[in-house]
Amino acid sequence: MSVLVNRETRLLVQGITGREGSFHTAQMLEYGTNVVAGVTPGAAGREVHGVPVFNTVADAVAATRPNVSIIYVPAPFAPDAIYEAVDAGIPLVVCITEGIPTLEMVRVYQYVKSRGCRLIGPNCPGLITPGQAKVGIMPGYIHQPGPVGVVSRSGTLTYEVVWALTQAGIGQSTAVGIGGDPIIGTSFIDVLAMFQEDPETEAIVLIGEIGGTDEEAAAGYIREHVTKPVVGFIAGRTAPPGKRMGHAGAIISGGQGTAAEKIAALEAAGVPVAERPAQVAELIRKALG
Amino acid sequence: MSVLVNRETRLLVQGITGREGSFHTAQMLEYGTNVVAGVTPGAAGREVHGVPVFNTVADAVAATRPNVSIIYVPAPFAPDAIYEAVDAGIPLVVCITEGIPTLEMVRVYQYVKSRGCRLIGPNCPGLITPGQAKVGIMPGYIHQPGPVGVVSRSGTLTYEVVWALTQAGIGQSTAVGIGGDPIIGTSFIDVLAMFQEDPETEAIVLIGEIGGTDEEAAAGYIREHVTKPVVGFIAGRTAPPGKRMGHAGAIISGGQGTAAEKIAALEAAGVPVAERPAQVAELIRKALG
Amino acid sequence: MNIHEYQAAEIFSRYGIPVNRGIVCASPEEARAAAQDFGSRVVIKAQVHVGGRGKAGGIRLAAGPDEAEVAARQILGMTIRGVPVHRVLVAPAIDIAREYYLGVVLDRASRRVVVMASAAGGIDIEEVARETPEKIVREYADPLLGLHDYQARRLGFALGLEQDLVRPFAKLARQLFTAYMAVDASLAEINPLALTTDRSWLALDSKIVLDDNALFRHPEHEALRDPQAEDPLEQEARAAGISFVRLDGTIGCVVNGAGLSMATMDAVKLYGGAPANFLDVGGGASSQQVATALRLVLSDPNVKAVLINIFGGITRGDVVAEGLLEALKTVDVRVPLVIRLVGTRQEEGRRMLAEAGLTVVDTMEEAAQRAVQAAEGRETRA
Amino acid sequence: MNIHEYQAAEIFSRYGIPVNRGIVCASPEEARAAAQDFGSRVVIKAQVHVGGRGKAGGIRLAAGPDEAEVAARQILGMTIRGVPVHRVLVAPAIDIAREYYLGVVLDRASRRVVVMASAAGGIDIEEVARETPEKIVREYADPLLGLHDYQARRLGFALGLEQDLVRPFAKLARQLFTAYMAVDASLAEINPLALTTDRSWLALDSKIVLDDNALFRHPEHEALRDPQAEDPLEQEARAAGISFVRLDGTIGCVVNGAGLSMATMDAVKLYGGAPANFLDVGGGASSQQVATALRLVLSDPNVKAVLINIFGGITRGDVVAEGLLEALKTVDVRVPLVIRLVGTRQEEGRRMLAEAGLTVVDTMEEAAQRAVQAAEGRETRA
Repeated sequence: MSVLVNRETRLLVQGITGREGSFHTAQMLEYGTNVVAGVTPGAAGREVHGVPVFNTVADAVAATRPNVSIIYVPAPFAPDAIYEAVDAGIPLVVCITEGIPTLEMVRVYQYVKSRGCRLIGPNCPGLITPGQAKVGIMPGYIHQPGPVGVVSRSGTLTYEVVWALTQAGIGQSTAVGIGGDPIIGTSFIDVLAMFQEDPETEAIVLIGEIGGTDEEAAAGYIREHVTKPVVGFIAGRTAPPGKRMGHAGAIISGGQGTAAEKIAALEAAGVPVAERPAQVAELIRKALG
Repeated sequence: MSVLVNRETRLLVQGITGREGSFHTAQMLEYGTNVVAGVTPGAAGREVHGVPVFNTVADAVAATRPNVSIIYVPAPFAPDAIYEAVDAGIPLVVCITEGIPTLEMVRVYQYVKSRGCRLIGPNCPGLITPGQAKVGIMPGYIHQPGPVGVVSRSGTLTYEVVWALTQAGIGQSTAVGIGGDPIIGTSFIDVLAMFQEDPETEAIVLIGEIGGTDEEAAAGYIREHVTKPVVGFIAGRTAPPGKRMGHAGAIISGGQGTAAEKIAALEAAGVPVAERPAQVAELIRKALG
Repeated sequence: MNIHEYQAAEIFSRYGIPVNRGIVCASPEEARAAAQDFGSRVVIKAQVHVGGRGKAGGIRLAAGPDEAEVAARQILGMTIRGVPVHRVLVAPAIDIAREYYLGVVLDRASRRVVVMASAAGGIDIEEVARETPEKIVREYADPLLGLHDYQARRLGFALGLEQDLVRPFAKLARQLFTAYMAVDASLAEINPLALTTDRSWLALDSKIVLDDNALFRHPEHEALRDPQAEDPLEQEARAAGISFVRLDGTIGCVVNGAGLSMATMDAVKLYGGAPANFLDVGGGASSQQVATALRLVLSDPNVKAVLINIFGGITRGDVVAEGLLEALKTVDVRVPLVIRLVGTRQEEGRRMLAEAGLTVVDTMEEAAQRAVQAAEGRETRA
Repeated sequence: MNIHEYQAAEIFSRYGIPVNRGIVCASPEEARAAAQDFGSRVVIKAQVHVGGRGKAGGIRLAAGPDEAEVAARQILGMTIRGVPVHRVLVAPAIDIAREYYLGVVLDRASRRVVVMASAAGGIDIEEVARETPEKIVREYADPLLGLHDYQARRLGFALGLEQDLVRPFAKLARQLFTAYMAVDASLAEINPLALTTDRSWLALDSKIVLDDNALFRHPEHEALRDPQAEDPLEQEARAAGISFVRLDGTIGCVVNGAGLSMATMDAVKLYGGAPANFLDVGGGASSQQVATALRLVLSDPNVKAVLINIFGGITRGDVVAEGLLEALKTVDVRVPLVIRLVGTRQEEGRRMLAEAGLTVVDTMEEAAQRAVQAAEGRETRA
């Protein structure tokens, strides 16, 4: 089962002829992802690692019927790429791009939602269902199939946790990087709901960080709706307020978004929160019994 | 039964302290319409013909639970009044105002639709269910309850036709003026569908005019979906192309929107089209057998 | 509201659209001087608010100042579809590789703004739409977000443009869309849009129609109005808040309501007459407005009879009658007058009019028939 | 990006917001002259990018030029929350009837922009939000249509303003919202917003924080940056495309990824140390970037040990090691270095580093522990 991506995934790569797009297309193909098409305006007729390139998403959809799109397009053009994918009817859009203006995302978020599509990201590593489909920029080999769903606002920190799980012999159903921006298309709650529904997911890892109140909202959701064991990790216990810690969304502002609050909320919802990434594996092992 | 408004209608009047708003509130009350509240920013606490006035639609909704709003607000402020009504959750908004910029209505139309509300107008006389509720500016006494649904893009021309029906002893279930602007919230088709569903409506009068292709679309809809007899009237057989005939929407442009085309489309759908307003009553009598 | 080509070009250029800027000339001498300035072949174009000026001979090419003067003199002496030419635009002739069409217009059926493009540029786009609709490509702008960049590019791809032309074309489409929205247009059109021999884009003809309903929020647009290009009666009507369109019949119409006004015109035609105008006095129908309306209608020398058709509506019949009588005091009615008055207190109103010696009839049909007869001289003023 | 009060006031005033315009002064003498110009009581305010300047004594009232000079001298000699004051704003003192708060900010939870107002103006709004949240009224702007007029009015009604004040207040709220959207702010705030004794509105303090992600489309905002107000190391890092935040510990951190960087800092703390910085070298982690990062971290004299934590990810371990070795050639490493390297080809990478005599550890936890020990002098560079 898994969630969002799997063997049925037919992937479109927007920005496929760019440096990043081309490199990761190769990586995703190597992992076994079914990359069916790419789009770069003006590059129709070319091939990138054997994948046909189209001028427009509409053309790519007509010719290859993708059901997921991944976007490697620079920030100034990424919102347009999202609109193009959504307007072409692609139900799941993954935006890797970092640095999209926040007020642009206010519009994009509303638009995508109104069309009934799902956006993952932006500023995220993508998602992977180990052994089936890698739709992102994470290193594939650190993952292994298994019962743990991972959802995270971070990139390399997710790899760290996944790697700890894998090294402890614990595989993952799907690992979803939801992104580090203040406004992201898919929240913890959305993914928690999917993991709760997914019969192959037996436990869930939630990796949060300072900024915003999404972890608190997730804690509330877990208390009400999630019966599977959840283990948390929150980065940024030592982060000072008012300073952006790399991610546009990782900032304690207006007295909100501290790690302490988030940890307290999760623990109050019965979610053990690891102090170190490696401890996540220990807690998950305990949870899985 | 009837459609859209009836004895259950609880009406809010936006712009109630204005000249038009106040005058027509009195007229609607006199007809027996249940006017529960009015809104004029800054006029809270006042009463207009015994109707309590509020500063905001939200306040009016909280206090009086209206289910229909009618807007008598000058064109520059009318879109905002529509947004306010829709955001306050009022399911049916009737906008009498003439002269709203067309591109403003492009936005309003989309917004109202996305919120699942219904807008009648703008630039319309409103609607009436004879003997139950008058939500508009039409003279009440020319109507009488009966089996004929009337839908029209016009104002006084509708009165003319309704008067002809009433004088011929044929009453109306509901008469809906959908408005004379290029973009209106409710189309012929929407109202045709309601009349087709309404058990009290036995025949339908459709009053169109030059401009646009809504009559042609209505003809197509009638052919497919309307089993009740429909009689048509189209104003503007003698109108020259390229000239706006009063209504912003009544203009033959780009070779489209002539009366001849509309009449042909309706007749092809089996709808007899009257040559004179009074003839509508004769054709309806024939249709009702 | 129609504006002239040169005004539209000025607006387009404000939004970054490359236009073939010319010089507006009101005399052959000015045209000669303009041609001299450009020092090249020039094109001389009539500035009128009607289409089809090309076919009518309102566009001429001139090799130099002498030819420009001659051409301008001819065009300035023309009347195109009844509209006299008061100004010409003199612009450099351009070396064109291909001609395209690019336009933005409201699509009423979808309630959206549509951007249309065609490789069949330079000719009547309505004809293209009728005869070979597949030659027009369209993108519907999002009502709230506008025209997406990808849509603008898609237009270029759909036209089959070479790769290097797609982005500049898309930029142009976005600029035209932006201009359309910013000025509250109901039409913005570049036809032809030239691809020049040096592979750049240039608007050779610019057209904008402004949304009358939006003029209130663009007071600067009032300055674009050309009084010479408008019917003086229509101008006067607008100033009085009356909708008026002059036609070429003999029966003047004064009606309240646009739909009823059209229906009244149609009834006149149905009974063998010809309406002299469309006229909607509006909702209030005050005595002053009725008076103005009557004066407007009567100032047309073709008018042989006047038909007044008022459906009182909320307005009471006696008030309307009062207004009419008031109006008649100030207007010299030189032709037969047929009045039809219905509405609240119609009896009182009719009695007042009858007492003043005016013909009042029951139905619109009867009124139309009487007016037609009156215009034919078969009946005189009651 | 933070900008100064006087810059924010200038932006606000461009959008029609009435602001209490002052004069920016860099010396007591300039402040005296400014006070002289105004010829009234003046207020002298420190221009620093930190909050709480009022409580810190950074805002003073002066009755005339003499007092202004004295006050300015004192403020210009201050350091507020570690930030030295280089400029003051001298503005006329205003006769205030009441003080309000008006702000626009992104509400992350609803993914919308929210306009907030409060009658409890002039004081710390975060405190109001915590202690008496009912004193703040909010309107959430439509993501696509913006703040509706009715919402702006509703704010005024909800504040309990007298009828005649509601419309002017609503206008101000719309203007602030427009300014917020136009400059791509993440915060725009007027606090206090004064209702003057003559019943007009005036922004007494203006604050704008700009969205860093949107700076690329506002090149004009670069000029608003105050190099004096920023940590020079953070400036250098930004120029190199590195995310860097200086902290006050002793263990320098060089990490790839923001989340991992924070987790690394947390691990350092967990094992009894204190991080000297947050540092994310970014995705590429080229040798040049690693070198710059190392240099940045080492230029902090407090740093007693450096912890490098790289999760290779797509980047191969051997490439990272090569980059590190390359970087070490150009950087003088004066403190112990602890390296943790994982990822594709980690074995090759580690071998290369070990051969160069560098300590390479397996896990992040071990690396943090080692770094803490090294900073305490319990272990030297391998």
